[in-house]
Amino acid sequence: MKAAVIVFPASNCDRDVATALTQITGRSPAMVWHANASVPGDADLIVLPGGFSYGDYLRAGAMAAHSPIMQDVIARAQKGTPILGICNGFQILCEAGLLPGALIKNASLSFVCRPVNLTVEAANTMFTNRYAVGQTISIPVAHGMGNYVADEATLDALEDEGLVALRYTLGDNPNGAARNIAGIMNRERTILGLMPHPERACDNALGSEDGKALFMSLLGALS
Amino acid sequence: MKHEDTMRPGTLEAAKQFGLNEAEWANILRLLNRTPNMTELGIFSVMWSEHCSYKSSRVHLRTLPTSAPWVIQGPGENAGVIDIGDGDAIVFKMESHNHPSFIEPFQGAATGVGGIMRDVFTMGARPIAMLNALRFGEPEHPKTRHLLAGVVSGIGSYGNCMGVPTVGGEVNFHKAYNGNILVNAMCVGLARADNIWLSAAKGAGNPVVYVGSKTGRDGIHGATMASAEFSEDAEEKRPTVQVGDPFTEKLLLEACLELMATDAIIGIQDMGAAGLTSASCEMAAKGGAGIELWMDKVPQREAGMTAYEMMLSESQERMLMVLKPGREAEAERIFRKWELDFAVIGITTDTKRIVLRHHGEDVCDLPVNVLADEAPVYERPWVEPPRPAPLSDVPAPPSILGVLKQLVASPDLASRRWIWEQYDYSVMADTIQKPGGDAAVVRVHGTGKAVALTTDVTPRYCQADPYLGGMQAIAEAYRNLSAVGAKPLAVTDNLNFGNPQKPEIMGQFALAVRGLGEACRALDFPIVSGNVSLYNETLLPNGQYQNILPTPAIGGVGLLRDWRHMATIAFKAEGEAVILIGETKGHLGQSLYLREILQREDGTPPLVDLGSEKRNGIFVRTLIEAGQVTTAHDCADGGLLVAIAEMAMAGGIGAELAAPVNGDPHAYWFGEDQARYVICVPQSTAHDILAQADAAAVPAARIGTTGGEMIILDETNISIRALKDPHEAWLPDLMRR
Amino acid sequence: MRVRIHVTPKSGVLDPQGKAIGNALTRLGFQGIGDVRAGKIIEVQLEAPDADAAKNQAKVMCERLLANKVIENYVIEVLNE
Amino acid sequence: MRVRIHVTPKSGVLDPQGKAIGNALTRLGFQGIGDVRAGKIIEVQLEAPDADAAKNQAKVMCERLLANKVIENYVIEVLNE
Ligand SMILES: Nc1ncnc2c1ncn2[C@@H]1O[C@H](COP(=O)(O)OP(=O)(O)O)[C@@H](O)[C@H]1O
Ligand SMILES: [Mg+2]
Repeated sequence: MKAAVIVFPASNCDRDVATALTQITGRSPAMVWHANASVPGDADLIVLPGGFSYGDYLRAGAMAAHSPIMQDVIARAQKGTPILGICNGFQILCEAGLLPGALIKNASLSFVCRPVNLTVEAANTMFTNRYAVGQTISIPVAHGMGNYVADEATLDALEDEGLVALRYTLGDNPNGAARNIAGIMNRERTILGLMPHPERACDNALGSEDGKALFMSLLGALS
Repeated sequence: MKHEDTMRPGTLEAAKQFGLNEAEWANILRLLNRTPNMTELGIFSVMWSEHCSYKSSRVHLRTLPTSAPWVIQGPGENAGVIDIGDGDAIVFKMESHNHPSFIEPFQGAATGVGGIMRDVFTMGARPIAMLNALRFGEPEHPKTRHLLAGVVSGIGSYGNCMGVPTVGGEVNFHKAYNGNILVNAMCVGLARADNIWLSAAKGAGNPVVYVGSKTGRDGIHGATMASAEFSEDAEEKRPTVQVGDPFTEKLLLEACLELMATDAIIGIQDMGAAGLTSASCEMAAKGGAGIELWMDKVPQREAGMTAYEMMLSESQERMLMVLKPGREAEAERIFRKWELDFAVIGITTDTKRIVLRHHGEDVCDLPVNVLADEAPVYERPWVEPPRPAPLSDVPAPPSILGVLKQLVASPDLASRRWIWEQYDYSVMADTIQKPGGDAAVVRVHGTGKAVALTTDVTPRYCQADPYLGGMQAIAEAYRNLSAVGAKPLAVTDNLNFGNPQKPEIMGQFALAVRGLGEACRALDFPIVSGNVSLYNETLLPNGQYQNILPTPAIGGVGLLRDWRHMATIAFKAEGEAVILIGETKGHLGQSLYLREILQREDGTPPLVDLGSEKRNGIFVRTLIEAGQVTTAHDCADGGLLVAIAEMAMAGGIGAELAAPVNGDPHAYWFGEDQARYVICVPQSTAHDILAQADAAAVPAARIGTTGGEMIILDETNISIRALKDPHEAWLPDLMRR
Repeated sequence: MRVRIHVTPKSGVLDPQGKAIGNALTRLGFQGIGDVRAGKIIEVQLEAPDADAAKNQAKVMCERLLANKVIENYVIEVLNE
Repeated sequence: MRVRIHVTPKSGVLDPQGKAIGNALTRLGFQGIGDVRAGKIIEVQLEAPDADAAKNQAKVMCERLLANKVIENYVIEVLNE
């Protein structure tokens, strides 16, 4: 499995996710600057990392969604290359139209950093096959704009088609997201966007290893 | 000021408006042997301000210990540097942004964070942790909530965007800060010991390069404002507030580190307070060089700026560098890639003068040494502040556990979760002790080592006895580091005091510094960087001045050789022996028990026995290093029972405690004697640990056993829940009001 | 030519900021505060031969970047000609 | 009664958001983009007998909460009467 991590101006979890990928897959990912025209051809996973691309100015992810590299990311998405968007990466995926809906300011209006409990809703995907449906996992969030919104029809469609991958466990929704949504997929289940940071939960010294299974799922599915 | 006006000769009146006094003005005339023009006078006013020249504090700061075998760089550069082995170095410093944060809490605090980060990455270090030491007025004061909310979100917005975890700090509330809050931010960076960058501009004919954001008219005279006391018209000074742009700073960080991987740089310096003026003067002074600046080339945000404005602007996110000749293109490529401004704005010379050329005219021509080395130094008169009377009788409370419940929900002891959950403390994926413990612990990425970080000072002790208070601040930092198992290595300080022209305030300063120095010497804990903030006083409507409590905030850094051997404060298992290390006399003077329960702020603060601090600290750390102890907490504010309650709340496990055989129970449980720790060990090793303590001449006693969901004290008990609910609720409730 | 663009949350879309402002105003003692909406205003200096061209250009900007049509509406105003 | 309040950064005050938007528009290929300023727009439904009273009330709201006078200016518009 060969991952490519896209680095946008003011991405700041690019190194963290690279560390996790290296540790779990045994291969260090390619770090790809956003101004490049294309993702390396041999990449079989594209990761959009967390951070504050363009300072989160205007709307989180809005400007990064128009970065030169995104044309190729969108083209690769259409060809089925798996894409993982974490936090700011999720926001970029929504802004780029690769996932439905939008992420707006947390209901509290404050940034929130803490571990949250998530319920795994879909396990028959390349991102989550090492989890069990209904399993509760603990992964930290750290964001100011993680409040997922979409119109009712879109939300219903996501639910009906089983595209909600992760939900905040009842009572543990840190941002007001509609229907406690923490992570969603596209129809083909090749793209996952999620607000929590699995790369910060791959090491018991940090408080949790519950994020590891996500990367291991991908490793299993892609190699 | 229009261009013509900046070229007019300066006057005594103008000098006074810029914050210089008559003698200083006379001195300028004598040293130059001519009258400076207004641009030159502006530059003098900045370089000779308290903020840049340390004119009131320097004679005292000189007495502080600053060296140790592991110190690579002591005070004098942008930040201090210590060696942590294997070629790794830690670069750190603390700095205040008190006045700007009072005027505009969000931007003031945010730009404070940005400024201290630049100090650290200027030296070639990647910031890996931030801390903040905050003091606000009374919780009920009408401004407090607004200021607290703004400061916290400002700190968070800047640090979070930078992707640097904010891992610790401290917060106090006291009426002395009603009109003058304190916002001290500390940045800790990681560098290679052989890749530290300094600020000296050496050689002649080398390009002087400006990078970062454009220069605007913001914050002109910010440095002189930082050195002027507050009055009711503080609000009039509002336009001097600057707006931070963490996005640009993040790019600047990455671009600087990328350039620092080459050898193109000769010297580099951030433009902080006093911007281009102090950056260029200090670089020239340190390198023994002259600098000629071409002001037309300075990237400008607004049209028609004068050289005076550009030199005094405090626009953020800017750096000045001297490059090796011929390396400009290489450097420019890097900064353009990161979408930053880059301009060659001058050249180093061998004249030892600062020359500014604007529109074809020399608008300033001053000798560097006069600006830098001839700045005034004052031995301000000082008197010892009156000593508090010894404590009179302290009545016993009806219920010890009732007091405990009240204390854990009091302003200075309540949980700070509402604050630190707004900070990204987990980014970089190396924070192995997050806020809430004695010290934060952050791994040195990819190694078995970790650094422990803490900020400490107890202003009420300093007010009662600045000398003891200074010692105690160092001792507490030492203790907090030892309690997680780290070897305390070095300190940064942020000395926040009132008006140094008042002998009593100067006395607080002199004595506190003496106390700091003595403690640092005794504990092998040198001070490698710091910052002084004076004139923290408010003119009250009744014509009186309110000075802040003397607040020498200490930032301590320690090292864990193996982070797998670390202690945290949480009780970890049922049935463990609770052991108290250190001697308990029941000192209640200046305690929180007195202040919160009896509404009294009197008595002398606790004595600090540096020998015991060292012995007990080494003993606890050695046990942790050896893997014999994983639960430890120092006793500080609130005393022994508060420390135990904090351990119980953190672990969700209670304890059964035995009361002392003799002495007053309330003095025993709430006294604030120093040099104490609570540790927990399995029953099976308790006896051995007590024997080890005995052999090391460290007082140690078994005082209880962990277990259950209650704290049980003789015939009384309280559930952890009954403590934790109010402990956690106090701050969110305050902020919701 | 200068255009001013108002970007506001679509009705029906959650507006946490507007809601928080409304609550804060009520807490400050203002009576009878009803619906509060918070949006953005973006002023852009651009080159265009006339107001219509400016408006068209601004429209393209909104569609491509300045507004997110999933959650926002926009209104364009040309400030001077 | 409904008022609309425009809050914009004072001239001379750095507007990082405006700057970033301007750069992004240029990167997207728009030519001749000059100064860009980003601000807030807040619409408040309030109770007032007439437009003047509404405006006065909004003014107090701005001074107390909605605008940060240190770095921002505000303009009030009454939408209907
Ligand atoms: N402003 C702050 N930012 C982040 N963490 C904070 C802040 N204030 C307090 N904390 C954290 O809360 C905990 C308790 O603080 P404090 O009571 O000052 O600790 P101690 O008494 O051990 O010095 C510490 O872990 C500290 O780092
Ligand atoms: Mg402590």
